[in-house]
Amino acid sequence: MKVWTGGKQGKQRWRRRSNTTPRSLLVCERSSFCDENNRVSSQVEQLHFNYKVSVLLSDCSSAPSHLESLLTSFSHFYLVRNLPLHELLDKQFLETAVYQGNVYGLSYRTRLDEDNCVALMPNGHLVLSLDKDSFQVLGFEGKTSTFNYKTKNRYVVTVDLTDGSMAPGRQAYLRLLTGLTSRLPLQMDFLLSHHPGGGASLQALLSRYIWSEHKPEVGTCSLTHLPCPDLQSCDPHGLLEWLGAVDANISRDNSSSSFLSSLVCPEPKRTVSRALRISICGLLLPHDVQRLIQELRCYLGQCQPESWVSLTVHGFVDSPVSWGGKEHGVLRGGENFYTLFIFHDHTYHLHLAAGAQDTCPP
Amino acid sequence: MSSGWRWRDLPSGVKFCGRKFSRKKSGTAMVRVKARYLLCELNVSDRTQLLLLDDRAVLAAVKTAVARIHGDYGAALCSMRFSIKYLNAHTGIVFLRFLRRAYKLLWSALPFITSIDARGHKIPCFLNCLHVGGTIRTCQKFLVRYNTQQLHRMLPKCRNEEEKQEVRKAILNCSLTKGNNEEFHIESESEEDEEAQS
Amino acid sequence: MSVFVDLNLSYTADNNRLRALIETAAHLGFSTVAINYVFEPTTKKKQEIPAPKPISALIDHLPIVQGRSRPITVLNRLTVVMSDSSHFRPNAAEYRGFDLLAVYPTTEKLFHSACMLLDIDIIVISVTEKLPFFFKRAPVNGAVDRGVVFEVCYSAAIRDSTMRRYTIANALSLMETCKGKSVILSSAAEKALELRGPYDVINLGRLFGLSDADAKEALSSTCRSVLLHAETRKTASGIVYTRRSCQEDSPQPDLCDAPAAKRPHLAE
Amino acid sequence: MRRDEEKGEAAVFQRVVLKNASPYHYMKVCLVLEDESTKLSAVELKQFIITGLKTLYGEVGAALNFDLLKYDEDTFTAVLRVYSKWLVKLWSSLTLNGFYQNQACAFRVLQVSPFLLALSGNSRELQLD
Repeated sequence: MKVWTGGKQGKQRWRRRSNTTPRSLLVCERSSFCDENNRVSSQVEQLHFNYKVSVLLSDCSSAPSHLESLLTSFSHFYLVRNLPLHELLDKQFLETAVYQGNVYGLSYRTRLDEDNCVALMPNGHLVLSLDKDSFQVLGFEGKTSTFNYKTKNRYVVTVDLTDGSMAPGRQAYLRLLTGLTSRLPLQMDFLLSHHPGGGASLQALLSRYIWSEHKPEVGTCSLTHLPCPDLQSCDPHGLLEWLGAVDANISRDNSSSSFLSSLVCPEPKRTVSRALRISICGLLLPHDVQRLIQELRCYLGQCQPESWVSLTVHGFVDSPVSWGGKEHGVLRGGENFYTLFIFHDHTYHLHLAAGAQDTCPP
Repeated sequence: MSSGWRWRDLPSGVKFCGRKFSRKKSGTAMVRVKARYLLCELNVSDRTQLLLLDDRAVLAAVKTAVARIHGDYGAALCSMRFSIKYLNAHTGIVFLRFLRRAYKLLWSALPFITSIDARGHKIPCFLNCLHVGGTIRTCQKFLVRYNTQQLHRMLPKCRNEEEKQEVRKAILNCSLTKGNNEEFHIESESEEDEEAQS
Repeated sequence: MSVFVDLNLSYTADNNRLRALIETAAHLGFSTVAINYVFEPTTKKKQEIPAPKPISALIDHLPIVQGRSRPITVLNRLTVVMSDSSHFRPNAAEYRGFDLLAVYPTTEKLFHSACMLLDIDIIVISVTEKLPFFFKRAPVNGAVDRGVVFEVCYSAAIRDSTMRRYTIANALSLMETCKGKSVILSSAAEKALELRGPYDVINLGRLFGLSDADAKEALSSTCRSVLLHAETRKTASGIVYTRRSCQEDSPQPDLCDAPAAKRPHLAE
Repeated sequence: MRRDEEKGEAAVFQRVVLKNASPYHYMKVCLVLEDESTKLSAVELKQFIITGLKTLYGEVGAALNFDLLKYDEDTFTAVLRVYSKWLVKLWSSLTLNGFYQNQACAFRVLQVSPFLLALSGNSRELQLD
C-alpha cells in the first residue's frame, strides 16, 4: 500500500530535483556577414526589449564622431505612470500606434516572478504574464506558463491586437476590454517607445497621463594595456568571462595561485594598448542596435586588420518574452543577452545566452 | 472585502491551497524509512584494547569526525536516524545505520577517524568499511561470507593439528545456517528497520 | 508565482526596531510581512493573550517595496505555544484580532491534534531543540488536506551553531514526510540583520531538502494560500462573513488590506 | 551535455549549443555590518567567508575554492566566482553567516548568474526618477 501516487519513482524524482543546479544555455555561432545565410539581423530583431548595449572597440582611444552621433540619436522612450492597461486597447491608440507597427511597450517596476508583467511587441502582440489570481479574474483565455506547468501558478495571455477578431467592437476585444476595465483594472508604470520612422504616434495616449521622456544614457571609458585572449581559439565561456571582467572593471593581473582571486586572462594572450568601452542604457530598440552594427562594420573597415569590435546587448530581465516572443521566466536571474564579435574580415562570432527559465535562442 | 465571492467559485469542502492533493485514506499504510547500513571493521594495533570499546564511544567518535569534516550541515544529517546497530568488541565489527540520502557524505568522514576515546583511554584505530547494504540481513549475509573467507585464510597458517581442527570446525559452523553463527547474533528480527510510519 | 511574503517578524515592544525590521523587509523585496505575537500560556497563572497593535500606530508611513511602486503590507499573527491541549482556546475572542493564527505544538499528541483538528493556519516546527517526535505521514497529510501549512524559521540558524544543526535536521525530516509541499519558510527575525533576501532564502531551502521551485513556492504561492486559508477561517466556509456595521473607534485591522487574499481563487 | 549541430549549407556557418556548461557562477554580494565604521580589507573578507564555510560545511567546506574578483571597501560590495556545483554551498554559508567579530552582520546577495557579463547589465537596476 502506498500513500503517495508518485510512489518510489516520485520520491526519487523529488530527490533528484533538489540536487540539480539551475540550467543555463549558451548558443555559439560563427559565420560571416558575407554569407547570405547569416541570421544576425533577424536574431537582433527578435530580441525586442533591450536594456543595455555595451561596445568594446580595440585599438581605439576615442570614439569616431559618426559613431558618437549615432549613439546620441538612439530613440527616446517614455515612462508613463500608472497607466491603466485598458488604454492599450483604446481604439484611437490602436489606430494611431499599434496598427502602424513598431511600438514597444514594457511594464516597469514589475518583477516577472512575482507580479503581473505586460509587454507590447512591435508586431502588435500584447503579452500578459499574470499570476493565478489575476488570470482567473480576468476571464480571458491563456496558457499555463511553461516554467510553472506543474503548479499552475502563472499564466500567459497572448493577444494579437492586429488580428481581425481583436478589432474594436468584436467579441474577443470586448471581453478583454471589460476584463481589463471592470474585473481586473490593472495599472502599472509603463515604458513606451516607438520607431521614429514608423508613423506611429503616442501623443494621444501620453497626454492623458503623467509621463516623462527619457534619453538613453551613454557612458564611455577608455582602457589601456588590456590583456586580451585569442578571440578565434578561446572557449566561449572563457571569452564571455573575460569580456564580463572588462565590463565590470575587474582586474585580471592575478597569478593563478594568488589567495584572493585566480582569475586570469585565458592563454594565449596579447596586450591591446588602447581600447574603448561604450555603454548605453535605457529601453533600446532593435532597430537602433541594427544601425549600430552597420556603423561598427563601417568603422572596422577603416581599421587595422587585427582589430575587432565586440557588442553586447542585454535584454530586460523582467520582460515576459525573450527572443521572438517566446516565453521568458525568472528563477534566480532572468539573464538573456547576446554578444557579437565582429572581425575585420567580416566574419563574426555570436554568443546568445539564456538563463534557467528560457527557451533556446533562435 | 468579499465582493468577488460567488457561490460557484467555492470548491466543495473549502481548500484554498491552489493545488490538488492526493486524497488517500491515510492511517493504515506502512512506509519504510530507507536507510543504509555500513559494515565496518575497527582496526587497532593492540587487539586487547578493542574490549574497551562500547557503542557510545564509537558513536561519539563518528559524530565528532563528521562535525569536523562536514561542519554543522554534516552534524545535522548525522543526527538524523544515525545509530550504532551492533558492535562486537571481540572482532571489532561495527554496524552503522545512516539516513540513505546522506550516507555518502557521512561515509566520507569515516576515514578521518584516527582514534576513539573509550573509558579514559585513547585508542588509535581506523575504520575499514567492508560492506554497504540496504538492510541488516544483507550485511549479515556478507559478514558470514567474509568471516568464512577469513577462516579459510587462517587455515594454512595454523601451527598444529589442534588449531586446524578448530578452524575447520568453525568454518563448518558458519556455513551451516546463517543464524547460529556464534560470533554474530543480532536480534533475529531484522525487520526492525521497517519502522511503521503513520 | 506570486509576491514574496515573510509571515514571521517577531514582535518587540521597541517600536524603532520593529520599524527597522519592516523597512529592511521592504528593502529586500518582501511585499507582505506579518508581525508575530507569541503567546505562551503557563499553568501557574492566567495570562492575557496579547492584543495586536494597529499597524498605523507602529509605523506611520509604510515603506515602498524595492523595485516596485507599491507599499509593503503588514499583517498581524498570533503564535500559541502549546504544551497542553487546554492552551489553545478555539473561538476565543482575542484570536479574532489577528489575521493569522499559528500554533507551536511541543508534543506528538498536540502535533496530531494541531494537524487534524484545530482551526489554525500555520503549524510552527521546532528549530531550537531536537525534535521530540517523528513526523508521521497521517497527521502531515491531514494538515496538507486541510490547507494548514508547516513553518520553518531560519533566523535561529543564523544566531547559533547548535540551533543551526537542529534547524537543518528538523527541516529535513519534515521535508522527507511532506515532500516539500505545504511548507513555508520565514525568518522569525528579531533584528533587521537577521532578515535575508528572498532569493537567499530560496537557496537556503536547498539545504532543507527543497528544490528551487518548491522553495520559491514556499516563499510565495504557499504563503498566498495561507492568507486565503486565514480568510476562510474568519468566515463560515468562506461563504458568510459577518461584520459589525457600526464602526467603533477601536481600530480593527481592516481586512481589505489582506493582499493576495483579496479574491478567492476559482475552483480548479 | 553538449550538443553540436552543424548546418551544411555554408562551410563557414557553425552553431554550437552549450547546455549547463558554464563552469562558474558569479555572485554580487554586499556585506551589511551593524557598526558601519568597521573597516574590512579584501583579504579579511575572504577569510571571513572561509570561516563561515568552515562552520557550516567543515573542513570540506573550507577547502572549497572561490575567487574574490572585485571588492569595494567603501560599500562592502564584492563579486565572487565559484564553481557551479558549489554555488549552493557557498551561497547558503553566506546566508547563515550572522556575526563578524561579535557584531551582527548580513550578506545581501544582489545578483547571481552563470555569466559574469550579466552582472553588469541587470535591468532591475534601472532608475528613471
